[in-house]
Amino acid sequence: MPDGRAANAKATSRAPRVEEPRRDSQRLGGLDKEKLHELLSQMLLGRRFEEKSAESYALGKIGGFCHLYIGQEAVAVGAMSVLRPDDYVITAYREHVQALIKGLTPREVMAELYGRVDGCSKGKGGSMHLFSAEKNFLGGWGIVAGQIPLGTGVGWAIKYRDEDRVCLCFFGEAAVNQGAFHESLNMAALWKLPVIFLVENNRFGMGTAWERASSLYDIAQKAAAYDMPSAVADGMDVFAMRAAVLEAVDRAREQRTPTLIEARCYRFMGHSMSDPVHGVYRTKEEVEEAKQKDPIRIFIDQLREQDLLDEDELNELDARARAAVEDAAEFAEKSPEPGPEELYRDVYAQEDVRGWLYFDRKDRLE
Amino acid sequence: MPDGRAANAKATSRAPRVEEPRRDSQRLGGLDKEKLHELLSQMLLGRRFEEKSAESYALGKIGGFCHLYIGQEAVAVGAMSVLRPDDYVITAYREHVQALIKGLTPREVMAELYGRVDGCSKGKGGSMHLFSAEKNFLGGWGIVAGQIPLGTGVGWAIKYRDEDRVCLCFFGEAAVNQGAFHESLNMAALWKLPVIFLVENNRFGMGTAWERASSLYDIAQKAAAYDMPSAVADGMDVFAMRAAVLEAVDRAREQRTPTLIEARCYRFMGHSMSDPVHGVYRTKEEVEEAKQKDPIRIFIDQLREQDLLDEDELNELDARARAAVEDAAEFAEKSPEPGPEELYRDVYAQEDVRGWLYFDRKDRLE
Amino acid sequence: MAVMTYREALGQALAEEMERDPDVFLMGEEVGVYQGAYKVSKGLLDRFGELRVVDTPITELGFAGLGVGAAMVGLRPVIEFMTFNFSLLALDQVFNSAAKVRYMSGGQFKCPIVFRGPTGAALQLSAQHSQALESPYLHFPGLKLCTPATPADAKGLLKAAIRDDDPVVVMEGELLYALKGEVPEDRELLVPPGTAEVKRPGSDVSIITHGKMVHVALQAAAKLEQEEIDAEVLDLRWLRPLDIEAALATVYKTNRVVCVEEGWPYLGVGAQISTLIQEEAFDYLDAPVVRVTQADVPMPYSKNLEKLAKPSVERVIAACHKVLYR
Amino acid sequence: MAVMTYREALGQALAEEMERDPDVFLMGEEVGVYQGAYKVSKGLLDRFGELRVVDTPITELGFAGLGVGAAMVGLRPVIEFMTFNFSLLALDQVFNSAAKVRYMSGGQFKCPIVFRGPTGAALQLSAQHSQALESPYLHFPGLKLCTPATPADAKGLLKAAIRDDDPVVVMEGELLYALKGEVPEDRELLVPPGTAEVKRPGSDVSIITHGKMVHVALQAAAKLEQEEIDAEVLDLRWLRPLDIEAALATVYKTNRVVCVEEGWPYLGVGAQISTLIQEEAFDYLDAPVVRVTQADVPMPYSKNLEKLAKPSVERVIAACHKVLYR
Ligand SMILES: Cc1ncc(C[n+]2csc(CCOP(=O)(O)OP(=O)(O)O)c2C)c(N)n1
Ligand SMILES: Cc1ncc(C[n+]2csc(CCOP(=O)(O)OP(=O)(O)O)c2C)c(N)n1
Ligand SMILES: [Mg+2]
Ligand SMILES: [Mg+2]
Repeated sequence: MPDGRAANAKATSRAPRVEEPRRDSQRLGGLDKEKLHELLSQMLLGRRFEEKSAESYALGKIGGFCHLYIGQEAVAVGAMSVLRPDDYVITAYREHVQALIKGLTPREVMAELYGRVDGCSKGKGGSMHLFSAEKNFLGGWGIVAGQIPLGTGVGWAIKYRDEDRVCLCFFGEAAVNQGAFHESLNMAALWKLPVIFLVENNRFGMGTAWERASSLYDIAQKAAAYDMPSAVADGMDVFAMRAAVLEAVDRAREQRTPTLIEARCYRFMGHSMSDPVHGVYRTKEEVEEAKQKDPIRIFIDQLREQDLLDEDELNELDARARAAVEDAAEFAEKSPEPGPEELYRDVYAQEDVRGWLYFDRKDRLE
Repeated sequence: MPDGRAANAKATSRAPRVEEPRRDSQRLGGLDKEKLHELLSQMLLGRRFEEKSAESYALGKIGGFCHLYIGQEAVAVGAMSVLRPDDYVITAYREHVQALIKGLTPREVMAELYGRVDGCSKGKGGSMHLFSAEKNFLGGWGIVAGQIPLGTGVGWAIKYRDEDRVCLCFFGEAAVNQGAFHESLNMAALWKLPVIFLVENNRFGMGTAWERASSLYDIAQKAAAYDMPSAVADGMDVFAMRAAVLEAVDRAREQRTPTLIEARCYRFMGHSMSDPVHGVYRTKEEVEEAKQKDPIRIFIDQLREQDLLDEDELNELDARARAAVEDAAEFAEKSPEPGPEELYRDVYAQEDVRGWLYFDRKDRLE
Repeated sequence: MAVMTYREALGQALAEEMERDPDVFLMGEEVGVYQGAYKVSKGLLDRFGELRVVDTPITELGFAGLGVGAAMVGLRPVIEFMTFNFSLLALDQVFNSAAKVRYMSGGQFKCPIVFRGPTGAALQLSAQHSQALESPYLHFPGLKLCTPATPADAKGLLKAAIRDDDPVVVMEGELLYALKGEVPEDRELLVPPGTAEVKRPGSDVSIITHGKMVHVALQAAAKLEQEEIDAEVLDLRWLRPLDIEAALATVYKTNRVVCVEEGWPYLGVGAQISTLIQEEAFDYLDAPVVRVTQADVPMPYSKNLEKLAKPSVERVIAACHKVLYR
Repeated sequence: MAVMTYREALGQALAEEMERDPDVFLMGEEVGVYQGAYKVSKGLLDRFGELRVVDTPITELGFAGLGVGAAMVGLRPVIEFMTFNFSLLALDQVFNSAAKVRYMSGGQFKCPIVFRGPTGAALQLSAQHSQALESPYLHFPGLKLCTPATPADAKGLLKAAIRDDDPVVVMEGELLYALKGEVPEDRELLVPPGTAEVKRPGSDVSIITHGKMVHVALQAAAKLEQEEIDAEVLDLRWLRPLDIEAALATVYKTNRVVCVEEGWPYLGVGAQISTLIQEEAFDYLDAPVVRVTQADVPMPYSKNLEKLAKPSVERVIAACHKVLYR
């Protein structure tokens, strides 16, 4: 058990700002250099992938809504670092990075963003709906809080089958106000389901600051309404995330107790590609100040302080991330669009059944 | 201000049973005999009305779902005794007694149950949908928790118009698990709306005991998730109810702060007329034991102890209640059924508009 | 063949499928200790235990979504809505999760879930408790939907629904639960998707209907017989997939169609059937299709208004007369 | 006449009605500080303050219900759904409270509320964000529904909706917000319930449509003109109440009908229109009504599949050819 595991997990101050991460060597606790570099690689891959997505979006190669994760990488990387491959992850539409960490290849994710047939969802889902049955990555959902009952159901299935897996269910802080959150947490606590409810409190739901949307600032405190354990963690710090989630995962595996974790982080980009980074609902200064606490920068500094990373290694890791992303974009570019035969495929198990399943098909196939 | 006003309001023990009401003279606090007799009359009227409803239901004069309030009278009588006529009340389908206390006549309520044109809702609503615009009685709703957002909206309107009215919103404990509860309490607390959310915890939602439906026993505690004041009150004791609600009403009028109040009570009858009183989900013994704490009996004892009620007075009050109910039933019996012209009335403001509003009317009128 | 009620047939279907497949479980309000609000699940809790017969809090959105999540990872939930009226709270999870997950995931995740419970009016339950909700459910591709009218179909349809790899909505009838009928003992009794059934053959006019209204149609047909009008009653059974061949076959046979349904007229099932017939068999119609539906108003409570509002045997007969120009 | 965008016309309608009547307020996600997700409410927060332009938490069920409660006691809320897709969470309050309270209370409580926002697909927003939801809303009596296609109609319909004493659903088009057009400055510009408009007169074939599809129909009509086919385009504007006389008038004129809509086919608007025409003007039809709809599948993300799934000018032209037997 890493020493720092519960560090920060109980801080429930009403601080509106992300806390200054404490830098003590213990918080690299227990992880060897290889593992640490792997985590850094994930963060870099996530960052580079998102930068590339922004670029491709600007060029019109990606369409629709596209929500970037830049600034929040420590949350997913830290949290998911304590999972086993057979654990489930489910999340919302801001999920490129979670998908990558769960083991989807940059190629299949980028191809999905490009709407191509080699995309993880065959080009039918797009940026908001990444899925991988093989990797236990359950999406990719677009209705705010919609994934919370689903994640609870995955927890139910784990209990039903008496497995020791867990389901890590991510959602934004704005999803907390939805009824689905309340209903799910009650069921999970009542029935003791192994679900970790991980709130990414990036301070905003689109243009609405959390304090303008909730009468109570401390999200973790809401767990008390369900008699559920909870924690607050610094979402800009991989180790704090890791510690908080590890504790919850252990509890879930061993006692099937769910946990609510609030990760305090910050969204560096606009809500989606069509939303300016600052201006309407937050100032440029606020964003700039938050960016001083870039989670990747912080992580790199932590590694450096302990002599666990030198400049060459960093360059090498970053170069690899960039290369993977470039490769992904090239792959996506070359991947064909799904053929017209895909239009009516995957709606039902069968393409059609005796009688009619589709009520326009004949016309369209004429 | 009655002395006992906050009595019992903070007891948040995890006791599964209704607490033994404390009998101290202070709790008749401040109310003169006339007022006390009025409250007793309301309780007796409620009880006799429900007994008559059961009788009429058995005779097939009342149809559909019919949910009786017997055993819970102290909740509504105590709570509503601190309201002004211009305050609003909204509740669920178990609302005959609330309607009567709010000033609807036994005649119009009974006629509604009988489905007659002189019913308060013209026979269109029935037992579950009693309304009176004149008396600020807003129904009468059949979807569990559906009235909670509505009551919140009434609170919004009060604030919008800068009035000092309040909205008292009743619901059963099982409604607490609905998302609508969570969404409403957050908005009410966030925007400071003068709504009193009054949970009638009668221990069961149909056949489901509260502890089988919620991971947290103490309902009032759930208010903490919204940073909202809360209280628990003995729902078998008019004075405890009065005290808890008075405090909340004052706070709502003066500061527009909402409050969540849990009234611990017990349903003496089956969930609805088709549900046996005991057998499947609770034992006969349990019900018999609970009936020992009949709120009317308790209230009468309290009055007697203070020499505020003698046998003759009681008989007289009860005789009046019975007479009113008999009169109501006779009236209902004689009231005509709504005519066929009522079928398409009250769907829209107009009976029809240029173009078509109804898509079958012509056929039916042929 | 055993004679049993519609409720017992549903219970038998559940029990048999739960025995056959350990992944099948039943979840909903009052399905366990209370034995089901309408006693469909009577005895199942005792037989299968708390993990497979699960009483939920009143949280329709939550437990519908829970079911979908469980289905995504391989279970086969049967989610009971106490009535479909309450499912309005859960539609987001039905329409946006269950109906779309297969498509959005490019076919990776299937969602073998059943949503079941009574639809339509019982007696004097008034506006919020009397809605026949086939229409909104049918609009969304990704769902299948069936509506058993008899005990045998109740068993066969529910079993087929549970075995189906897609989300299936099974809409029952509260007033049908006590209906008795012969039910084959066959554990493999399945009414596969898209199979309608002629419940009464006839040659003069076709009454196309489903669910509870099958019985209204049969009563009307019996009365019409006295006037020497020979009505055919087609029970669609599945509304999606729809047995369009069966619908057309009866049109070809009688050239006159009356559609009967419990729900509202505007964008009701009959509107779609009528349109389909027009599209596919325009030249075979000797008269415009006539629809019999609930009055286009919220259901009133009072007994006489409710009666006026519901589709009735008399109204079906009148409609048959109309298409026969009598 | 001023030239303005559809978005500005909606904003103007809101501003004028809020000025006229202090009981009117706007509530929804991002309507205030953010100036509206699609900037419809730009400037309104500054002008009318926080009590009348209200940013909500993401709680569609909650704030829809809040609006209904406020309307019951005399306010006139305009509730914005960021898109109607999210309103699936709120349907219980729309269908069970707003649409029924007048009836259930025997006419004592009216519910003058507007639910508005964009319906239908924009570009590549995939399955959960691209739904045209007219059909489920239309099924429930108690609601009115309109779908502006032009800036002038946007103003006139929204103003009429706000002044109406019944709950009115105003379904806008995300891709229409930037559309420019002439809008009368008239503060009394009202398009009353049940008034359709012929957007292009013609004599050979009638294209009956509404909302965004009006523009697809007009483009198709322009192309058909080159083939010397003279198509009439009828914009229904109100789907409930429906201007049935206008629909019949165009049938009497051309005897050939194509229904075009953005939503799905099964129990879509076109099914109802087609049925009505069959019921009312069976003998005036020279060909079966043909419908053009979205493909009967959840909306795919990929650009080419999305294009295939949406109703298109080509498809409308083909449908016109079909009813003209060309
Ligand atoms: C039910 C629903 N309402 C509204 C939206 C539109 N919407 C998309 S994201 C979003 C903000 C969500 O914020 P949060 O949950 O904090 O997640 P974040 O975007 O910050 O990651 C909104 C309002 C939606 N997708 N679903
Ligand atoms: C949304 C919804 N789900 C289910 C029902 C069926 N139902 C009616 S009352 C009830 C129990 C409600 O219990 P509670 O809220 O405690 O109120 P009580 O009946 O005890 O007064 C249920 C499940 C309903 N009416 N609405
Ligand atoms: Mg956020
Ligand atoms: Mg209760």
